[in-house]
Amino acid sequence: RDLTIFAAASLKEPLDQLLQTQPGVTATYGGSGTLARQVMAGAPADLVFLAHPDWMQAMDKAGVLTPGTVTDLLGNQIVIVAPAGTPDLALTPDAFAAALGPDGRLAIGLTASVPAGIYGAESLTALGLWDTVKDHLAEVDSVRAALALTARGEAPLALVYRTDARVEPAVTIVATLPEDSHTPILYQAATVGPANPETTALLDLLKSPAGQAAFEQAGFIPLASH
Amino acid sequence: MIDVAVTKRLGDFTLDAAFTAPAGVTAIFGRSGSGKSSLINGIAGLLPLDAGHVRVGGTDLTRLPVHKRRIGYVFQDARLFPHMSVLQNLTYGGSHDRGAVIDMLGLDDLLDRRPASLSGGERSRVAIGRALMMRPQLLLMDEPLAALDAPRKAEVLHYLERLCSTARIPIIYVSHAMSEVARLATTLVLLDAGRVTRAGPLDDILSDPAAVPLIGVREAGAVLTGTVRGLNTADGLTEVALSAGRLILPGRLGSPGARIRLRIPAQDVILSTAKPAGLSALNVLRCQIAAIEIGQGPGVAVSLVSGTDRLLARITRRSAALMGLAVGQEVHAILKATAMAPQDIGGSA
Amino acid sequence: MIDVAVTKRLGDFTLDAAFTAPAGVTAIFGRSGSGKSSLINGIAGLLPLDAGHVRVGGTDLTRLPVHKRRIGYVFQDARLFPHMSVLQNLTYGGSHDRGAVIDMLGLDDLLDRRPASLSGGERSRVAIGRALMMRPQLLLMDEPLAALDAPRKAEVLHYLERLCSTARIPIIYVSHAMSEVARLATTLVLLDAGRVTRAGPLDDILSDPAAVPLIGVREAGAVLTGTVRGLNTADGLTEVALSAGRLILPGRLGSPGARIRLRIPAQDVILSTAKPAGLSALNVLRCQIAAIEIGQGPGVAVSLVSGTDRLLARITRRSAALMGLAVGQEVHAILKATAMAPQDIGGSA
Amino acid sequence: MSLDAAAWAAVALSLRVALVATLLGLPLAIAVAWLLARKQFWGRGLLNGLVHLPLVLPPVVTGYLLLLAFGTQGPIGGFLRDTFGITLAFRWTGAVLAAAIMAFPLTVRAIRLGFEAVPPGLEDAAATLGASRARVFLTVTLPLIAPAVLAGAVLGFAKSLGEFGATITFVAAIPGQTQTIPSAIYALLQVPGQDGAVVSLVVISIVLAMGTLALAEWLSRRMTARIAG
Amino acid sequence: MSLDAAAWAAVALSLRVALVATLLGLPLAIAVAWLLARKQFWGRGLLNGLVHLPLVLPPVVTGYLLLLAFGTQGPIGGFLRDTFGITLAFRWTGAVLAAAIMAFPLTVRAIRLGFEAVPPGLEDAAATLGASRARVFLTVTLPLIAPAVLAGAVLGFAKSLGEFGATITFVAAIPGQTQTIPSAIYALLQVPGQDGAVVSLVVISIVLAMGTLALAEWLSRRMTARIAG
Ligand SMILES: Nc1ncnc2c1ncn2[C@@H]1O[C@H](COP(=O)(O)OP(=O)(O)OP(=O)(O)O)[C@@H](O)[C@H]1O
Ligand SMILES: Nc1ncnc2c1ncn2[C@@H]1O[C@H](COP(=O)(O)OP(=O)(O)OP(=O)(O)O)[C@@H](O)[C@H]1O
Ligand code: MOO
Ligand SMILES: [Mg+2]
Ligand SMILES: [Mg+2]
Repeated sequence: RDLTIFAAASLKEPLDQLLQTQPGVTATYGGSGTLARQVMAGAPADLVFLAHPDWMQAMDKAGVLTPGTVTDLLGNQIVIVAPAGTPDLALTPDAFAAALGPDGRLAIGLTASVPAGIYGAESLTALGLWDTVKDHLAEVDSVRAALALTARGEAPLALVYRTDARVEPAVTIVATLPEDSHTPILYQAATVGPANPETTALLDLLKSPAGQAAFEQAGFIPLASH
Repeated sequence: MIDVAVTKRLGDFTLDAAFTAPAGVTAIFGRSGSGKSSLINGIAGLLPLDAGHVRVGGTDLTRLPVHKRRIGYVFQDARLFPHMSVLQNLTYGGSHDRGAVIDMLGLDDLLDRRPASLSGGERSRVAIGRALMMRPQLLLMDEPLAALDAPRKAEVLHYLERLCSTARIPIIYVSHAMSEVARLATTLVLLDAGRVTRAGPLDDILSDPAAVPLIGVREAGAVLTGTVRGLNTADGLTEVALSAGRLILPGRLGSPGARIRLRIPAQDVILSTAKPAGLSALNVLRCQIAAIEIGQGPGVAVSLVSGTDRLLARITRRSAALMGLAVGQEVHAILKATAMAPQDIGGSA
Repeated sequence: MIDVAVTKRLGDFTLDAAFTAPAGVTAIFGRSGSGKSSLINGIAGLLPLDAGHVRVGGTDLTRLPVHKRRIGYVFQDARLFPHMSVLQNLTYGGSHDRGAVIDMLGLDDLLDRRPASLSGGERSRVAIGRALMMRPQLLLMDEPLAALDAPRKAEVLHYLERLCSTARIPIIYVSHAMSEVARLATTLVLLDAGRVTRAGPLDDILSDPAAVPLIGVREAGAVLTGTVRGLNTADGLTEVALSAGRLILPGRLGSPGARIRLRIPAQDVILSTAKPAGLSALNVLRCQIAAIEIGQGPGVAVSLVSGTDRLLARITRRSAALMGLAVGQEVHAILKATAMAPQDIGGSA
Repeated sequence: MSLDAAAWAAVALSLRVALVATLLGLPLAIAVAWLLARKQFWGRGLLNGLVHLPLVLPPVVTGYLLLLAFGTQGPIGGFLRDTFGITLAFRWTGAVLAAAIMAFPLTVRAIRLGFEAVPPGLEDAAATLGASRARVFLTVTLPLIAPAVLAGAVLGFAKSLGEFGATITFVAAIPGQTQTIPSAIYALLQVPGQDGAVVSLVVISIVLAMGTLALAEWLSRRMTARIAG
Repeated sequence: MSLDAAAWAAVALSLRVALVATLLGLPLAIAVAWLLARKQFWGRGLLNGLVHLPLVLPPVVTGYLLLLAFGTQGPIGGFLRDTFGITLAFRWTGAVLAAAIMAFPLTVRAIRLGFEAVPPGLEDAAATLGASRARVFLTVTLPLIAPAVLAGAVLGFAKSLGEFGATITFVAAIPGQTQTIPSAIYALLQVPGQDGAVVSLVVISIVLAMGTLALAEWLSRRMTARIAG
């Protein structure tokens, strides 16, 4: 039987790579919220793998997940990027104000909904930077769109995941937001529907050292340990 | 038998017309804007009526939808289907008498063309052909010949006459040209400002001096029925017997014994008190003056009786005075044979 | 002075027509599909020409865009602007003679209406008014009167005559009705299958027995010019002097001294070898027979000379034989006064 | 071009979805356009609004509404499954539905303009010639509005090719099943360094669109030429 | 309704953006529709394709292309800033541009159908009456295509109200500046438990659309009535 994984779009590259060894398993990518709603509406997903725990909880409460299978798989870091060649940025209001200038913007995922935006807002608040940046945000619908704005030089700064920043040559990481300034970034997975050996095996694959290594190579922080 | 009553308000204009007519051709005559097109739209079912009825040959069509009425309609504007060839247009409603219609209307070379490239007259010929080929139970024609040249007009009129007498299809015919009307029609309906001012047998109305103002000076005249006596093939003239005399008319008008209709416009009649001699006009009828109607202008309408036939002559008031014309007097009516050209001579009624 | 040459292929049809005409009215006469509309479209600049030129009054318009030609055009289909009121339509190109035009065409009650609610005749009246109000340097009219009733037709013709003689606007007039053409036109262009078969002064062509087949039997006839001598107000008749005689005609045709044009259709002329007496016809002219043309049918065209005027009579072959007519013989031509109704009597040329 | 099998599958699927959506949507679009252009009835404004809704709402919302109604748990979706055994959610047939609905306002508008431009007298003339309403419609009205129908179909087809938000929300982007060109582009955009593949897919979209447009122009010119004679 | 100030600001902004996009886009749409309907020229097919492109491409791609061309670093964006001091990126004006471009194919198509339905002889008649090309266009052609222009404007306005993908990619979703109703809805949809607010915004969208449509129908009926007499 073919298996389908519904996964957050940011996981596409390493997950595709991992699944090359798994004929009969396909992955479908999308925004976490969209995927969660689809699964709750009966989508043919055997496993969900999202970028934020909130929607996992919502699905669990709705009873579509196999009870007790929600697993923390990966962590990530959020960083500030600027066009390549920009020097490092201190996490102080003055430094941010200077970097943004009078009408420069900080590109960021929607702070109310896109996971990177939610974590970012939380962290910037904790660091006392929120008041400096809150009127200089350019909120977009995905981390990739935020990255593109800085890569194109439209926004001097962007708040993105380390995993995204690594591969875009047009930007450079100028600051890393401390992990204790926000709730831990958690990529969780769970199987869907009644317990079933095949889906359990798939979840196990993601947890396995080989699986974790694939993601680590892409910059994620492996959290699953046997 | 056609029985029509149509009431309809259109803006400031009110159409309130009713008439009955026997089989044959009924002409609707009236000035521009008098409601002729609206009236026949009502008959066709294209104009929803405020009140009224439409009966043809005893069948009540009032409640029937347009396409079930089997009423052919030649519109004032041709309304050809632009996306169809001439042939497709022609046969859209049927293809009765296809060859004959195409021949008569000279459409042979046009069959593959699209309406957009046709001339004005070609378009109206196609529109006529289209309505004829559906072989309707009633044919409405709204100034169908206005765009046709004289020879074609004559041909179409001739065909319509045959259609009406052989196929017995009643025709309602709207026209400004009394020469067309008089040739074809048996019944005349005069329309003015949406109302019927006069309706009845054509002959009665045309030869009634009192109707001259309604019809127009140039249009008044008698319509007579005669019997073909013989044809002189050498000079191409036909002899026609009337109730009290004979006429020599140009052309082959039918085989001996055939009944034909002749229109004699009032203004083409010359009166003479003496028996004329040495004239090129071949036709002289002895008549008695039945009435003299003096109009507003310089003319006088003189109503004449010859046997059982009635004629109308229009002469100047000065001539009437000079000749001392009086009711009851015997006079000679001179008619030029050539003046009755094919167009004014109808087939049997 | 109008100088036109137009060459254009349209599908299988080739238009290749050239003519020159003096100021005044030029009539284009030809069967349906002979290329009349295409020819005047070429003159207006609406039909891009394969070759040719258009010159009006010495100015070469060939290369000018349509809107700079100042050529008024009454289209065969009215082409009113549906989104404008009648008044807006009328004044779109100018508002010269606004009151007079509205009056003449009886448009007063229609000014606020939209074209969609007009009758066929009302539409063509608006189209005529619209072209007149722009006061063009040349007026093209494509069967403008086909949808008009007789009284309105007479009024419009009268206005066009005045326009042509007082405002000196040359008119090119397409029509199937020779009575309209003869009344208005000074020049006649006969078109057949896209080619000009005859062009020249109207009088010459109409009174030429050889042109009868081209024009049609009913349409042939002479056009004479006469001088008004006096008006009898009592009986409403006008006396007109010709080169060798006088005619008594109905109506007020002008003040004494005015020159007027008279059309005398060949078929309205009766010939008599003896001097007629006791006739209602008031007009008798002494003539000499100039030529006798024997046609295909039962008719004979007799060409007559009366003073310097030329007349044409059409009589039956049988009459010609009975009367023993011969070239050079003296005869009396009888014309009915009422037969020359207003429509056939033109103003001064 | 640097495209993998999944991308080519997306191209094939997009074409199939757009084609089927356009063809299936057309009859209904003609019917609705006819109603809106010709009839006065209670609820006409509502119908008009409903038709335009997919244009006004963010596509994602339309996608959710489709999911709610046509999902296996939804009232219509459940009915279709139980009665006809048809499932739309997460199937290519669902992508067809999403595309058809998103394209619907465009198609209806174009066709409606066509209906409104039919010269009024021609249908009357056909009726006097004995043609029933159905025959008048098929032989006179429809051929006369053909250019507008074609224009509507082209708009709809183009929109169907480009539709993303409603489709991905309703049927997700399951490779080979529901992943159309736009979803494939979206997925590729999430992956760093895939710009080449994105450009390839964009170019393919453009080529498809240009081809369709050229075909439509040619057809339309033929139709007009036939009318011009 | 359970909406905060930001949501109401999004409503106001959406209206403004849609209105300005529609009005600014209209003249160009008329010009392009005229070219496509009436002229044969080299590059006509290309222009036609270009116009349809925003329909065919996923909105995100269009947004990205806009960013490349009209961003402050882009060739056109740089020129506009240096020459006229106009900045589009992150401004409501940029949202207007995105909406106008996304709506353009719809508007052009409707208007083009209008041009194609103008009875051919009327413009000729106006020319014989001495009207220059410009006058013919303004007094005859334009009034005759007014219903089609209106239909195009309505389609464009509706599309502008609903546009999401291109707008958020090009100008982000800055509350009060570039956050339109669709961006607000999108954001709310991504958060569990915000369905009430989503429904409110959707209802507002629908009300706006229905109002616009009703107004347009009324205007259109008035125009037709004027022609009918
Ligand atoms: N595009 C075309 N293709 C083929 N034939 C054409 C085309 N356009 C016109 N014709 C033909 O050219 C001829 C002349 O047309 P035109 O309209 O000039 O005639 P007309 O003399 O005005 O006739 P009518 O008196 O009937 O209006 C007609 O026979 C017509 O069928
Ligand atoms: N919707 C309308 N509103 C106002 N008046 C109208 C409307 N429709 C028609 N009329 C008027 O009704 C009258 C009759 O029109 P109809 O077309 O029947 O005339 P007609 O006798 O056929 O004239 P014609 O010989 O000029 O074709 C006209 O004066 C016309 O202006
Ligand atoms: O309506 Mo969209 O912006 O093409 O998915
Ligand atoms: Mg009429
Ligand atoms: Mg013509």
